[in-house]
Amino acid sequence: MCVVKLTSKLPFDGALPCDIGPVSLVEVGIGPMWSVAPFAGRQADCVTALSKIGVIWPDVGRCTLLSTWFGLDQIMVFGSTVPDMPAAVTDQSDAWACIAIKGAAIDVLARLAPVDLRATDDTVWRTQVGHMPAHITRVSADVYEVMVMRSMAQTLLHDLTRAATGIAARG
Amino acid sequence: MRINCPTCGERDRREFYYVGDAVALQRPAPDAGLDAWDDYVHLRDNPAGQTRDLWHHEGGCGAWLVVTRNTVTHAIAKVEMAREVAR
Amino acid sequence: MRLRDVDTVPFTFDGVTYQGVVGETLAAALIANGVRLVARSFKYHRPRGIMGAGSEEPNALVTIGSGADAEPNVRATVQLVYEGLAAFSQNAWPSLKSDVMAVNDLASPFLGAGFYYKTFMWPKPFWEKIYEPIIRRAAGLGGLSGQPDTDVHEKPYAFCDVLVIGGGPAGLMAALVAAKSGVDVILAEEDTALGGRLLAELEDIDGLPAMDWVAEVAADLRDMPNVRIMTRTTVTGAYDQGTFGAHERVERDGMTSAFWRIVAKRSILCAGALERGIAFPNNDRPGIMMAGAVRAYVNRWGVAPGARVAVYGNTADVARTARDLTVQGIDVVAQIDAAKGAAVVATKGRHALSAITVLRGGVEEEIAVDCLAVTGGWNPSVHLTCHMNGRPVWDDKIASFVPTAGAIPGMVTAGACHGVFDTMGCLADAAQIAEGVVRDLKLKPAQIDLPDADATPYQITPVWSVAGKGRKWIDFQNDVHVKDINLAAQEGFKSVEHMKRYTTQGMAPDQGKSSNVVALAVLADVTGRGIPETGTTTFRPPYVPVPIAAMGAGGGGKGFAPERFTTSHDASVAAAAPMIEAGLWYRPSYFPKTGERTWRQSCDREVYMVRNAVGVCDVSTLGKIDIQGQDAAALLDFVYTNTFSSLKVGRVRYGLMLREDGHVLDDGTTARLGDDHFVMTTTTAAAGLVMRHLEFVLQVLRSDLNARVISVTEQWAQFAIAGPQSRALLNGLLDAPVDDVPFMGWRDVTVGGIAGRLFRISFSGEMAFELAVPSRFGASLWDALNDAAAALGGGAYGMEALNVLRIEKGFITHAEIHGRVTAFDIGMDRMISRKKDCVGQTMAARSGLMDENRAQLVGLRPVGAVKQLSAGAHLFESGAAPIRENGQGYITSVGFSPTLGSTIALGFLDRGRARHGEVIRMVDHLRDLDAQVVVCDPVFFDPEGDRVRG
Amino acid sequence: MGFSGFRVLKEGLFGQKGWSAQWRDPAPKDEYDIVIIGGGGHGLSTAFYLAKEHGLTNIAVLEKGYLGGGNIGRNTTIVRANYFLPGNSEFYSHSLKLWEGMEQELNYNTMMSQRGIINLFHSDGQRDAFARRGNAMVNQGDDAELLDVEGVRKHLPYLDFDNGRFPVYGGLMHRRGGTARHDAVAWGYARGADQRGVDLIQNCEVTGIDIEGGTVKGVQTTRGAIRAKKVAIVTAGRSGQVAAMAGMRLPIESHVLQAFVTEGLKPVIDHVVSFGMGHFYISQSDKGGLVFGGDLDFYASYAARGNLPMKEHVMEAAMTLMPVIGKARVLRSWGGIMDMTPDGSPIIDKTHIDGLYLDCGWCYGGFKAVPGSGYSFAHLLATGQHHAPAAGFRLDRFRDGVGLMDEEGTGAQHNLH
Repeated sequence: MCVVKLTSKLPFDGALPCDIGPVSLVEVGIGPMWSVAPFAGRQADCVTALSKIGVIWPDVGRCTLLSTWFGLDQIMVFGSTVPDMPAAVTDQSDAWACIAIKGAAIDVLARLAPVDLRATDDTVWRTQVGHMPAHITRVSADVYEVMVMRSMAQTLLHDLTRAATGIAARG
Repeated sequence: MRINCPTCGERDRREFYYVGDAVALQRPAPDAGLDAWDDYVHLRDNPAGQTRDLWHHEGGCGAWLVVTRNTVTHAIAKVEMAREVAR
Repeated sequence: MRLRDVDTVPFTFDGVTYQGVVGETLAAALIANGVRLVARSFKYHRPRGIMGAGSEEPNALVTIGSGADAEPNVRATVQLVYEGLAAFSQNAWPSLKSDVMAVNDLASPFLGAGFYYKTFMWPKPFWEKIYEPIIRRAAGLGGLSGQPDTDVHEKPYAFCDVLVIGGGPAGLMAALVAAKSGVDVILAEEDTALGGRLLAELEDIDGLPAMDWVAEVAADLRDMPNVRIMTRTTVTGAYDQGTFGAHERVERDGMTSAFWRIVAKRSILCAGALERGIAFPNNDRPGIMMAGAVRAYVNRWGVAPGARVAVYGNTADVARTARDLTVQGIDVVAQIDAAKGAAVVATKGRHALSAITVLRGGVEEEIAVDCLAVTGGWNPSVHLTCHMNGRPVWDDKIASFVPTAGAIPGMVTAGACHGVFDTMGCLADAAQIAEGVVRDLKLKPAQIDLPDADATPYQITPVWSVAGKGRKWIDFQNDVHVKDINLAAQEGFKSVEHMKRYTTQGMAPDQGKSSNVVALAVLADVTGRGIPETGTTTFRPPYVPVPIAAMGAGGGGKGFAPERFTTSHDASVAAAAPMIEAGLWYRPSYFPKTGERTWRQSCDREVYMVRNAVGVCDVSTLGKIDIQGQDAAALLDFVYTNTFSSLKVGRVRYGLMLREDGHVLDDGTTARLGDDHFVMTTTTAAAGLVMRHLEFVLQVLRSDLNARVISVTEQWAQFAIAGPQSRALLNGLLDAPVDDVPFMGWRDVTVGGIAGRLFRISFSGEMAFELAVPSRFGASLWDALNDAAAALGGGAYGMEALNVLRIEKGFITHAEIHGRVTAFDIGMDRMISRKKDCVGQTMAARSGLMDENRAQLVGLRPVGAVKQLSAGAHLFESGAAPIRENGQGYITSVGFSPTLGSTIALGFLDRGRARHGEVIRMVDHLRDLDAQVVVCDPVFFDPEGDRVRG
Repeated sequence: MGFSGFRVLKEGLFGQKGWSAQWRDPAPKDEYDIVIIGGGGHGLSTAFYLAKEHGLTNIAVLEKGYLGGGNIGRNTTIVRANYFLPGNSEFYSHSLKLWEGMEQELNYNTMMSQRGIINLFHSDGQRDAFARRGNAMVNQGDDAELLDVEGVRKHLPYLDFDNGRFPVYGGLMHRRGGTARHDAVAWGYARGADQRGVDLIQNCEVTGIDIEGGTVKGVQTTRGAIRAKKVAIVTAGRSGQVAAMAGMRLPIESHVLQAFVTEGLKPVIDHVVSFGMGHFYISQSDKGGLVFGGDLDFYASYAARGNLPMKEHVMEAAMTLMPVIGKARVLRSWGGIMDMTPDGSPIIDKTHIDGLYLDCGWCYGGFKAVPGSGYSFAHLLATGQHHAPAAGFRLDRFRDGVGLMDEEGTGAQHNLH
């Protein structure tokens, strides 16, 4: 029996970071990430279960240090394990690709996402970036993170680069 | 066109998928007979005015919505979560 | 002639070098250089000059630049001059001065409105061959370069509380009130500068030049963080729920435009008004201009449109224009007051106006002039208020149309577009309107002291057309004159829409901005109706024409749709596999080996390899949906025709899904991971559709079911390992042997310590597995699988081989389940369980969907001299003529089976299941194939399924 | 009074004084043999063929606005016979033949221009589907050719063959397809019907349908009651409302389809071209405007106007397929109301009410059907028998599932066809 050694590869695998004019794009390693979708009527139990390991249940459209709202009845929890709870839980660690946009982040995303990005820090959106389903997080006024499906990582880079190039061209 | 998703707030039409009349909420029993099923699958009131239709916030939170909307003016009177209407 | 000392740069028009001022409009620069003739009209190729000073310009359309970047139909009145600007006239050959197509003008008596509907019908073939090509070449204005657009276009979104459209006095005041009240404001202005009409008028505000006030307010606004001023931005369309389209022209290197999607809670339209002309004989000669434009050229741009100018019109603007010209020392030779019955009844000058004939008090007088400034009054810019089907209403006081209140939800109008024409009135109106908007947004309006401005009331005596010999042009762009409208009415085209369509009035690039009201008035007159009952045609978006490249920004090249790459993509490319689009994904077609010259050689080898050794294939593109919950099994029972609640944990089952109308939606396998936990696979093409369908079922049809679904497609890299050596390969690769995994079973496995899942399923008919690991290990596992396969005499196989393998087994794809197919057609109607309800069950039982005569899935093999079969060919009885009446079916999939040494095909044939063994005819007219084929079972290979069970 | 080049010359010399109204403006009579509700392309052609083919002239066409004010004057003017399901094939084939003789038949230049249609495909699977369609067209006796990528390049050298997201694999060429001048078609049929004695009554809105004992007796209108032996509903996007006056629910949902035209340009596109991987089709009018469109806005609507997302999608498709038209400026966009059926194919049939007939459900393919629909509907109205090429357009096919004609294969969701 041969022993195979599998090596891991990040979605952007060396293509990042890069700078375009005032914009910097940096890959964000997602790490272990779990989708948690409480079964009908059981969200309170899930909130309690997660709180025991120090994870705060995010409000709709918000994120916390170890969790982020991800859609109807669905959040993502970051961390190596999740407790047993009455919820559908799946491993999503490898399903998404994430880029942090730094510098003119709002201007970049205003060219790609049809949402009003005027918001407080830790606001998140499920929306589209270009033609892709996406999850956007406002980290700070100048830093936004965008997640798209892993297979679309190259297109995210393409779209962000194009948007940043347009901004850079305006001077 | 913008739709006020009860979960996400007001969002651009491009985030939503449209399926048609909210007739789907009244799915007939399997043995309801061909006329009832023909009604359900094919026939439509198709009003020039207020209608209720089903949209999916596919590019957002994933909720299916019942939208009360005017087909002449495109004014939207009400947006509800389909599963709450279905209950 | 220039009225001021300025620094200039060279630019060219039709190859002649002139001097212009950077930032002024091309029209101003041409006027400064005494260029009068700038264009030829659309139909009659009449010589035309500059008429206006804004985006509504009907005449002065030019091409900017040459080569790939040539841009046709640019209004000289909005194009800014820069050093080296090269502009060219259009629609003239060989030159603007001597345009041979001007012969059309001589033939004009025969070319009246709608003449082409009455002729060019004989002989019949002449239309496409002779008449139409001539007409097409003569028509059109500018030409495209034939090269791809290389400019940069952006398409951003913007959000605000209040969008103020127009930066004239009303817009500035509205923006100021709103901004000072604390709301987020976007002020969009089409011009390069704020000020609107004030840019062009000699007026004072608070005792100082009006532009001083403009500068002060603009500075104020710029200082506020809640204000965004967008100049050079035309709001082009008003859409539902406060959405607007706006086109911004950014004139910097490598950047030309942005198409904005602006969302506003409220909007204030301060779009001003457009001046209209008067239809008098030969009113189209170069040098005849709108009076407001003449003032703009003189006051704003400091250029003189003529040396001897006459002014003609029916409002106080006649005197105002004369005054402004006189101030600049320009000779005003006549003021012709149309309100008092005076009229211009003739004009002279072929390429430039040289004289006019004025009729006053019954006396005609010819006056030598080189410019005639004309005003017929002002039309409020109601256009945007009509974009949602609003109809403007006639206002007798200003003899024009004003917006209907509430025509665009959330929009109010202020200033000239609201029918208020004096500056003081505009400021007061805008302040009041803006205060209302602020209150509407539940805020307290800031109090702004109104400055003191011109308050001369607007008075007008409507004058539409005057008597006299010669054509009185109304729509300059489409060459429509008074007689055309009269002829339309005479021929029964009396409704305003009929008149428009018959004469083409209002259908040219200016959308009738300069002609609609006059045309209506003329139509009302000839039909004996009033203007209000004659009605208007509809203004449609965009307000000004928008380049396709701007609204389509980002769509060019690869930007049209996302590209999806599997984790094995780079390795496949490195192996020289041609990558083909499969939906949004890219998948390898085949993996060529040294010495293989055609794709068929590679494909045949790969098929042989899978049948005899082992092949590996990336199947990550198939949809994978995780389903959990106490009702997970019930959900599956409801969406699949067959039963899943009876599936045992550790096992996998094939399922068929229907649409509610009873036709097949998709198929795939679903594994039971636990009592309340399943993972479903879908086809690549239907992954998104099935996900939406499951959510639909859970949220709409069966909200009683307690289950959750989520896509895990992207989490897993999944590879098929197929062939008699597949188990050996896995036993050598995985951390534990897999001998105990039964056909249609699955196990948790580890690969080099990495947790994965192994499914024993087969799409090739061989013993086969699918191994899934988290995607980050996909690339690495793919390499390992290739190495392991190579050691066993196998390797990677692509889509071509996969297709042949599945055809040999009669497995269907969306080539077969193409949306019109029922479970009955593919022989799976027994998979529709009658013990439970499922989507599509009832409608699938309709008589038409279960008819024995329907086309049914069959296999086909060539039996005659022609061995080639083709997908898309139709089937007929042997010896029957290949015509529609004899059609009995068609071929969906074709492949060459190296296993059977024959081309084989799947197809649908009327009553096909009862016709196995029959020889029929296949005809593909398009590929010139006519073959004898025998009908057989769709499973060509290993019908007992021994191999798959090992 | 006939139209001819000679008369155009003569009238030109005499100040155009001799032209008379192209149709009368009659007041409605109390009673007609047949009342046609709807003065659009299909209603007018129905009236024309009733008069011409069946000698029936005691007919009124009731139009609530102006003749040809609906979809006939709002479409992208494409004429073709490139369907592949039996039932559609023979109908559109017949309709195309009528197009080919239309100008002579109507003595009206409708500018039918058989410049050829090329439907592009972008994968092997699409090629096979188009081959199947093309073979059906040839089986029917119409023309079709399968072009490979080089064949496409010869005709359409301006496409982006190198950088597009979905490379061009080839195209299905239909040489007899093309375009026509939409308004002229309405006017030509109107003039022809009027000349044969049909009353064309504008500004006459039907407000009720009189039915007694299961038999239609006439209609109520804004210009009074009109008795009729037969009533024909030909009201496209408004079919649902009109049928509701007779107590019927139809298998129709009305949707908005947008269309676009650019400023006039010198000739650049000589064919009708359609993109296979997004919704986009384009041709250039004789006046030089690029006329193009895409898919429905997808939501039910009677607004006859659309929103930005579909506009942007259409323009983005244009940019990936033919970036050479990037600098062309869109002059005007508008919308029509499409009567979408569950299988995307139309309805020409009797109803369960004696004397009440239905011609609707043309989805967004009604323009090319104008002559064929009028011809077949006239046949049904006059003889009580289905005209063979239109015999498949039964109203009850949805209920029983027999003879569904779902060319797109998208199923019974009205907006997906």
